[in-house]
Amino acid sequence: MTYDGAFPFLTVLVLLPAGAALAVALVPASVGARAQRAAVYGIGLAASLATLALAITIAVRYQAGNGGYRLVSQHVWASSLGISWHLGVDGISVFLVLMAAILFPLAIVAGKVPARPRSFVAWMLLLEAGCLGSFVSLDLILFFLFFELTLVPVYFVIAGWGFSRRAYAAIKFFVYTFLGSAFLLVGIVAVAFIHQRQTGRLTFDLVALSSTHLGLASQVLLFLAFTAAFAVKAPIFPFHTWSPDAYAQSPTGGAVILAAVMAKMGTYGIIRFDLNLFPRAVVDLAPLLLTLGVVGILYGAVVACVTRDMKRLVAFSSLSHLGFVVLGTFALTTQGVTGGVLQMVNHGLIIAVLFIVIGWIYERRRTWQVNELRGLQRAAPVMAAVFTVAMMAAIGLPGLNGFVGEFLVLAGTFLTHRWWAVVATGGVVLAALYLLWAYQQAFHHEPDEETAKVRDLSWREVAVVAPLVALIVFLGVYPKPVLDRITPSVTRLVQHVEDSTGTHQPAVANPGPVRDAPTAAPGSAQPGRAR
Amino acid sequence: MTHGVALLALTAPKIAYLSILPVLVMLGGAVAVLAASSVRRGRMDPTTATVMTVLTTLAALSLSLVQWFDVAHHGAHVSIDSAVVEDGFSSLVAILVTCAAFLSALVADGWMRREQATGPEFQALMLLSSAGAMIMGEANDLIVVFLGLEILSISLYVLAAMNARRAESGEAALKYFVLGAFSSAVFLYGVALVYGATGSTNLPQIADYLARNVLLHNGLLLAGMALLLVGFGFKVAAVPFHLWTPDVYQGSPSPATGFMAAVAKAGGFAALLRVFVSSFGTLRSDWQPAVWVLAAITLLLGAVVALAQRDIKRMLAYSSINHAGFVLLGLQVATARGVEGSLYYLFVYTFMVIGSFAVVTVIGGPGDRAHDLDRYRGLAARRPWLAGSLGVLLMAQAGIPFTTGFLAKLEVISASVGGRSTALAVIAMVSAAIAAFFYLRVILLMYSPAAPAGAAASAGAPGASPSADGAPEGPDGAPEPAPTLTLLAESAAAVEPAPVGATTATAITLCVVVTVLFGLWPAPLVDLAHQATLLFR
Amino acid sequence: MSLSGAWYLGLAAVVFSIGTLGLLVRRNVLVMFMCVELMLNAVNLTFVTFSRMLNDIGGQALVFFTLVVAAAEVVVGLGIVVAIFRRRRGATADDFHIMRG
Amino acid sequence: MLHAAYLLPLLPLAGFVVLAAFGRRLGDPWAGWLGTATVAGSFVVACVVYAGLLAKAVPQRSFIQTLFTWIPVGGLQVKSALLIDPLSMTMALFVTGVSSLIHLYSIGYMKGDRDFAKFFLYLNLFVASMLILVLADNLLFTFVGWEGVGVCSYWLVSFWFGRDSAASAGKKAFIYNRLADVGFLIAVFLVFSKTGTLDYKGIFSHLSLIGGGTGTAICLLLFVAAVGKSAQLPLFPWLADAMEGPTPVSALIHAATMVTAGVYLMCRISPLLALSHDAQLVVASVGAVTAFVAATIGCAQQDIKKVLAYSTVSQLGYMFLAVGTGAYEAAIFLMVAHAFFKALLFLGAGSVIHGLHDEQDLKRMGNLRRYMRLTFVTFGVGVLAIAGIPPLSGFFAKGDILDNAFARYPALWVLGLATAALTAYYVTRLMALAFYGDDRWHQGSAAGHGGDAEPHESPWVMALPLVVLSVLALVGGLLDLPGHHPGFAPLGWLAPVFGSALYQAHQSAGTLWALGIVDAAVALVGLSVAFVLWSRRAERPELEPAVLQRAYFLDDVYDAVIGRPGQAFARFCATVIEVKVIDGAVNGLGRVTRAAGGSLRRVQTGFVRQYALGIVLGGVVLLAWMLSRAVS
Repeated sequence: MTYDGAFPFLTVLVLLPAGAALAVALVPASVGARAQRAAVYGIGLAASLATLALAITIAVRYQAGNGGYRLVSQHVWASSLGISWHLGVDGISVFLVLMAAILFPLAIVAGKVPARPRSFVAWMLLLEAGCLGSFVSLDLILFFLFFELTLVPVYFVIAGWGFSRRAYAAIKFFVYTFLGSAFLLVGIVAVAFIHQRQTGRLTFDLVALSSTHLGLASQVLLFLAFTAAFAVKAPIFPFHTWSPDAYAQSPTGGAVILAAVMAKMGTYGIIRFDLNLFPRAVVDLAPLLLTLGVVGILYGAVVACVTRDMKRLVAFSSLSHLGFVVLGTFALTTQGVTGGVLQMVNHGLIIAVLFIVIGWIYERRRTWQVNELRGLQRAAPVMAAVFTVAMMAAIGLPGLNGFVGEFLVLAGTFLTHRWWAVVATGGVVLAALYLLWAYQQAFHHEPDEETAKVRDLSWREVAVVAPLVALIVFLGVYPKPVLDRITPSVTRLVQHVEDSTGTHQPAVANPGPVRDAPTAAPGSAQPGRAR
Repeated sequence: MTHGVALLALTAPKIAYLSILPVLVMLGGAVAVLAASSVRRGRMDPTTATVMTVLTTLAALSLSLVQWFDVAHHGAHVSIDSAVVEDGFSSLVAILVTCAAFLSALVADGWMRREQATGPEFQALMLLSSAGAMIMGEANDLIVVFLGLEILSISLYVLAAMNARRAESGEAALKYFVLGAFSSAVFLYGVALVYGATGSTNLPQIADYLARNVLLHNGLLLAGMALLLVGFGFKVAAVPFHLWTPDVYQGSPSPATGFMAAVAKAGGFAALLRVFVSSFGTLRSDWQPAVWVLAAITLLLGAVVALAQRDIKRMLAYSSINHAGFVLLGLQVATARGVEGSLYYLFVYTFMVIGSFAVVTVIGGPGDRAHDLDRYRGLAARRPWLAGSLGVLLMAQAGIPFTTGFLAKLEVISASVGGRSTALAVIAMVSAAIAAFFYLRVILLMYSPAAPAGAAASAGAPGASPSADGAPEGPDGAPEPAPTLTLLAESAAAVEPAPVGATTATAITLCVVVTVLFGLWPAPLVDLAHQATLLFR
Repeated sequence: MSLSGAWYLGLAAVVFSIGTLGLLVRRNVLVMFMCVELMLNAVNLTFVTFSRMLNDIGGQALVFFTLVVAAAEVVVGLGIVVAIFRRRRGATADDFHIMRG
Repeated sequence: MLHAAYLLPLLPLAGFVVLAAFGRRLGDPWAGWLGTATVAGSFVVACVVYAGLLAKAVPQRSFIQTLFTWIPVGGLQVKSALLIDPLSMTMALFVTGVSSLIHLYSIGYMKGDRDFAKFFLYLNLFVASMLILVLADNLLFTFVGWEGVGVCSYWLVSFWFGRDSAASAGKKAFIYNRLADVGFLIAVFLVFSKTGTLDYKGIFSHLSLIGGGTGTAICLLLFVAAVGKSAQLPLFPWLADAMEGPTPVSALIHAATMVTAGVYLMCRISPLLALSHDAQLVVASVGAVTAFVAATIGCAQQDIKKVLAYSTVSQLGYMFLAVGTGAYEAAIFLMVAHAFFKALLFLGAGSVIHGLHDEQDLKRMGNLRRYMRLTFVTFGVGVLAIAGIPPLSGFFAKGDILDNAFARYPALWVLGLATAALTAYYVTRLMALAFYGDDRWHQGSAAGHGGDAEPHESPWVMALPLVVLSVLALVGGLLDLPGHHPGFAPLGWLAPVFGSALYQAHQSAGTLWALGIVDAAVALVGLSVAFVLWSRRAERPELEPAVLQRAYFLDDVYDAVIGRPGQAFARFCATVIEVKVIDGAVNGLGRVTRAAGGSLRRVQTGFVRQYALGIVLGGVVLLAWMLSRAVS
């Protein structure tokens, strides 16, 4: 682990949006509503774009190498508590950071809020700080801080700009996730103390803690404690019931971030912490989690098939898609985990587009009930095209990003847990079933007279989704630069699990040493070009 | 049984005045305030009383700090024939209590102006009971603990009754008094039994005695401990000795409630920790399970019953019970880390709770009556700053990251887990999640559309046109006005009468600042608590 | 034959219990105060007994503290009662239950 | 020359991109011309590469062109690369050729459609995907094309999405294909887990790693995918509905190219298939049975396009029969020939429909030979070709297949022969109903088309392809004269691709002649019977039983067995499990907690003496517990 980079990229990455949030909050109301709105959105956009630029720089500077942590910055924060400000990225987190950084500016401008723009933008920026922070934290408590911090802005965004049942949704979301985190906190502390008993040093540093020796029993317990929080956050079946309410009730911007970024904090947590800290338990409980993943895939899809509310439908579809991430993660093969990580990014991009478009449909028709919409494609072909691309990516059409992730996950799972993979593949069919059904209902037929008046996407709106669509296609056609950076870290992680459990993935999955050290260098400019 | 003889030789005990100086200053301040009021004609106006109190508390605070550094340099030492001890622990408690008194004085000032209350009693009593709490903090002898307890309590009984206009106030005072007197009798009986069993009321001597000989019949001692626990449990509002708390909190004048919640808990826990951890430490295996159960039910009941409250003062009372449960976590493990955690928790809780009740005082309005939760609907539109502050303080109590509240929970949780009481830690966190629900409910109320009066105002908020996107559709599909949810003032909504006085504003601001600042920059306070425990004698 | 200390302790315990019981069963606030006094005195008796048994004068000294505190308590208690009863006539402890739940 | 191969998919793709960007501005007809030009361009490229391949010596006629690494993860290294060998080039040739003709035809057919540009957009994307499908050098890259053509067919079938039926038909086609693709994916996983690679060359060099059982499994899984794509039993219902699409689409996708992808896949994995006789038997029988069943259905259809659709299914059945018998060349031969005459028939039907202003019901046609001579002639050629009348292409193609079947699975041969008769029957019926008898089109049509207007011949852009295709259908037989001369007979050169020998080769010349005569005879019988029956009368209900018209009620069966129960189950999950059980548990927990708070608060009676009691009780319990620990 090297302290490279004199410039503390990650620290700035986290603090920049937070500072911007403060700045936005301090814009006086006295300047008048219009000027205030302009100023607020100006600052918000500038800050989030600056963050994006920083994130791109990080992604470009990131050299896979042996897959260790990069751009590490470590400072004492509360010594007697053993908490340190320890940030770093590796292949697993770098693209999640990038995705989040890309989505926030879009989320801020995609759904302009009617009232009190200042609070909205401020909350969103704070949320960005929280999300980025939890993706780059290498200290468990620090991670927990950011992980919990995100609840507050989301809570306020849902409760403040949400729809009719926002209060219920907001509190349900908050308390449910808070309850999950309760176990996480106790688990974190427990790990730290077991480590302290062994080494006499109290620390919450992930790198240090992953060398802790834990008995199987304690591993299982701690694993469950950690996973409780992550399963609720992701959400993983059957801990998902907050998500349809939260997604459906929150405004576009909130829904995008909730589904695209925050959901990943759950699955990311599993990969980053469970696999690092409790390999034994992970291996032993893999069948359980795999089953939950598969059930989630099928169940989410089945329920989506009869859901008339488009936002809820997308919520269930995302339950289904996150099932793939879980599946890949607990397959514990290079392909599976890599696919899982990639799938997180893909799902983020796809679902963002879906929610943004649904938001625009609502702006135009004041509804997102599929059976109240007809023939949108005739009235708004461009919107239909955008939706179609995202939909096909979600269905897993080769050539779009969704397929690469799902294929890797399934292929990787098939190596170690054949039948789970086979059943999960069935989910692929169902995805087509409900999405095409919804599309036919809302976009096909001849439009009714209200829909006929609907205007197509404006240039501003096209500009908002264009980058996402471009990424969806790019990652589908040429995922190599991304995969080349993810794989080494994943291989390292899988290696860690295997070393500490004595298990081995099939030879075909990863014959010999990682072979991409040379290929990474030429590809290193790729993400820069990609964005 | 020979050490009793030593007492017969009448040698005046050596007195290290620095140890008791803060207490003396507080007592002196109280007397001075009373004297000042008696020498002047007519009732005394709040300003003088407040100024004197503030000066007194600041003086005591600085002296406590001096004490702190004295301890840091020369180490802890006892004084007055080891009746009181001066160590980091006691100094920190003194600092805490003086801060609480200082803040409460500011809050009380605003309250008195609004109620046109005059006279020095409020401040004087506050100073007295603070002195009591400080005594409990530095008491090194069960009897001194008892004295401190009584000085603390008796003043509080009267403080509870201070609002002569409200019947609740009187009722609260009566209940508090009857039960308080009862519990101190029980406590005293406990002291007697311990004395009987160990032959001394002096904490170090008890500790030595228990360390040196194994009791053949420890029933007496255990009974004594049980009774002491009852007495302390009453003071710190641990279930099932909490029953007085909601009524008293609700009935007392709001500033008094805040003060009570902070200082009574601080004093009670200070003595409780010292007695049980340092003196009865050797018997921990006997009392730990009991405390385990106490803590568990305290945590859960506090959180659960609070859900059902409509009156914010009652709600905060139950939440304070929940917090007491958290502090008990630190006691239960009976380790240095546990004591540290409890201390830190008490310290930061002081600011949270006084701040919260300061806001409640303001919202309570003339007569200090309006404490129904509905009063908080749409508060953010009318009083953005107040709502914001209360929001922060409640979030902190819920344990949201980057506030002291979170660190406090983390401290005690770590202590508990470190002491292998993981199950208790889990219960605590679950109770915290439950508690989060009612804190959020208040916040939601504050930030949801205002009651009809305020609704008109918030509808005029910029861009809140019902047709605009994001404007939620009501159950009937008709768009309802977007709720006013803000960090700060967004809409120039109708401002309530009775603006926040400068003093109260200062107090609230201080509380919020401390809560957030040391949440972001935990090192100082955490180390303080850490030091205090290292210097724990 | 001379009574052993245990008898005194027993007596004290009984008195203490009587006080407790009285507090529980009697409605009249003043009587309840008396019961508290009873309990305190039981404690005093205990202290004295122990100081005799332990042959330690300190115990008897403690009694003085107790007496003083008891006196102070009564003063405050009566004050409160007076303050309340100025408003309402002949109330009993059970009449005070505006606040509940 | 071979290195130009990458242009094959690239040109149509470029066309797609340009159309996506500027299609609207180009508009009618220039968008169409652009699309046609790009596809024609890739046809030229195909010819060039073909020539390049021919120039090489027989063993070296295989060449891999790597474009870029697609998915590199650990041991899984998937490249996007093109495999240029006789098989893929044959496919590429006829795909690009037929496509360019149909593009041309569409310029006329789609004239004035409001989404004219979008039509060619999809069509170009389809051609690109199809070329990727046939040229890919590994299973996964093939799958890209496989899915690409699937989604294009979805878009094109539901092209007129204003019509509910069209939208549903497109969806149905896509779903059926996805269903089958599960087999494809699982097969891919299986192959990877066994061999660690996905390129065909790699797989075939690791055949030893694939045990018999696994081999069969892989073949059958891929066959499942093929069944879906090529509309075989039991997954063929989607093809008939797919006729909702514009006729050129039916001609290109649902007759000439996409539906043959399944056959191509089976031929592509022939070395694998050769390992497993069980798999071969399954493939052959499914093919034969499908051929027969579809043919029977074809005999009773009223919609001109539906007849052709079922005939396509039937012909594809033949091809699988061939694959199953190891006669891969015969399969490819029929595929190519079929591409010619079926495209011809569809385009002819299209021109009829066009001429009759979107009338598709055979019962409302008749006597068109007077009005549409050119269509009549060309259509006739197609009919004779598919009916298998020597010396047209159909005769030779079908002949090869039946010969092999006769040699390998005699039972299936019988079935095939019966199918041949039926084929001749239903196409002739079609011919008769459309072009003979008395004109029935101006009996007021229910659909309310302008039925009374005179039928008119189509413009030259539509006529030209008809002519070209009819010529190809005529001379197509030359592609594979009995007895190969690898140098000369263009299809003979496929031999090196397919390891397994042809059973037909072991037959004596006499047998072959005999079989040939039988085929011809059967065809003539079917033809004449149909002509006698249908050229005068249009109504023979006894010959059109509902069971055939409704395609053996397969749709209803699926709906009853899968559709409705599935719906019910889903609704059960959404309304009961989700709401009552899972969310119910969550909310229930909350409700219980609050209820607990509500009841516990009642302990707080407000009576001070009860509080005291509480303290006492608490104290007593505490005391008791402490004393219980007392040693004494």
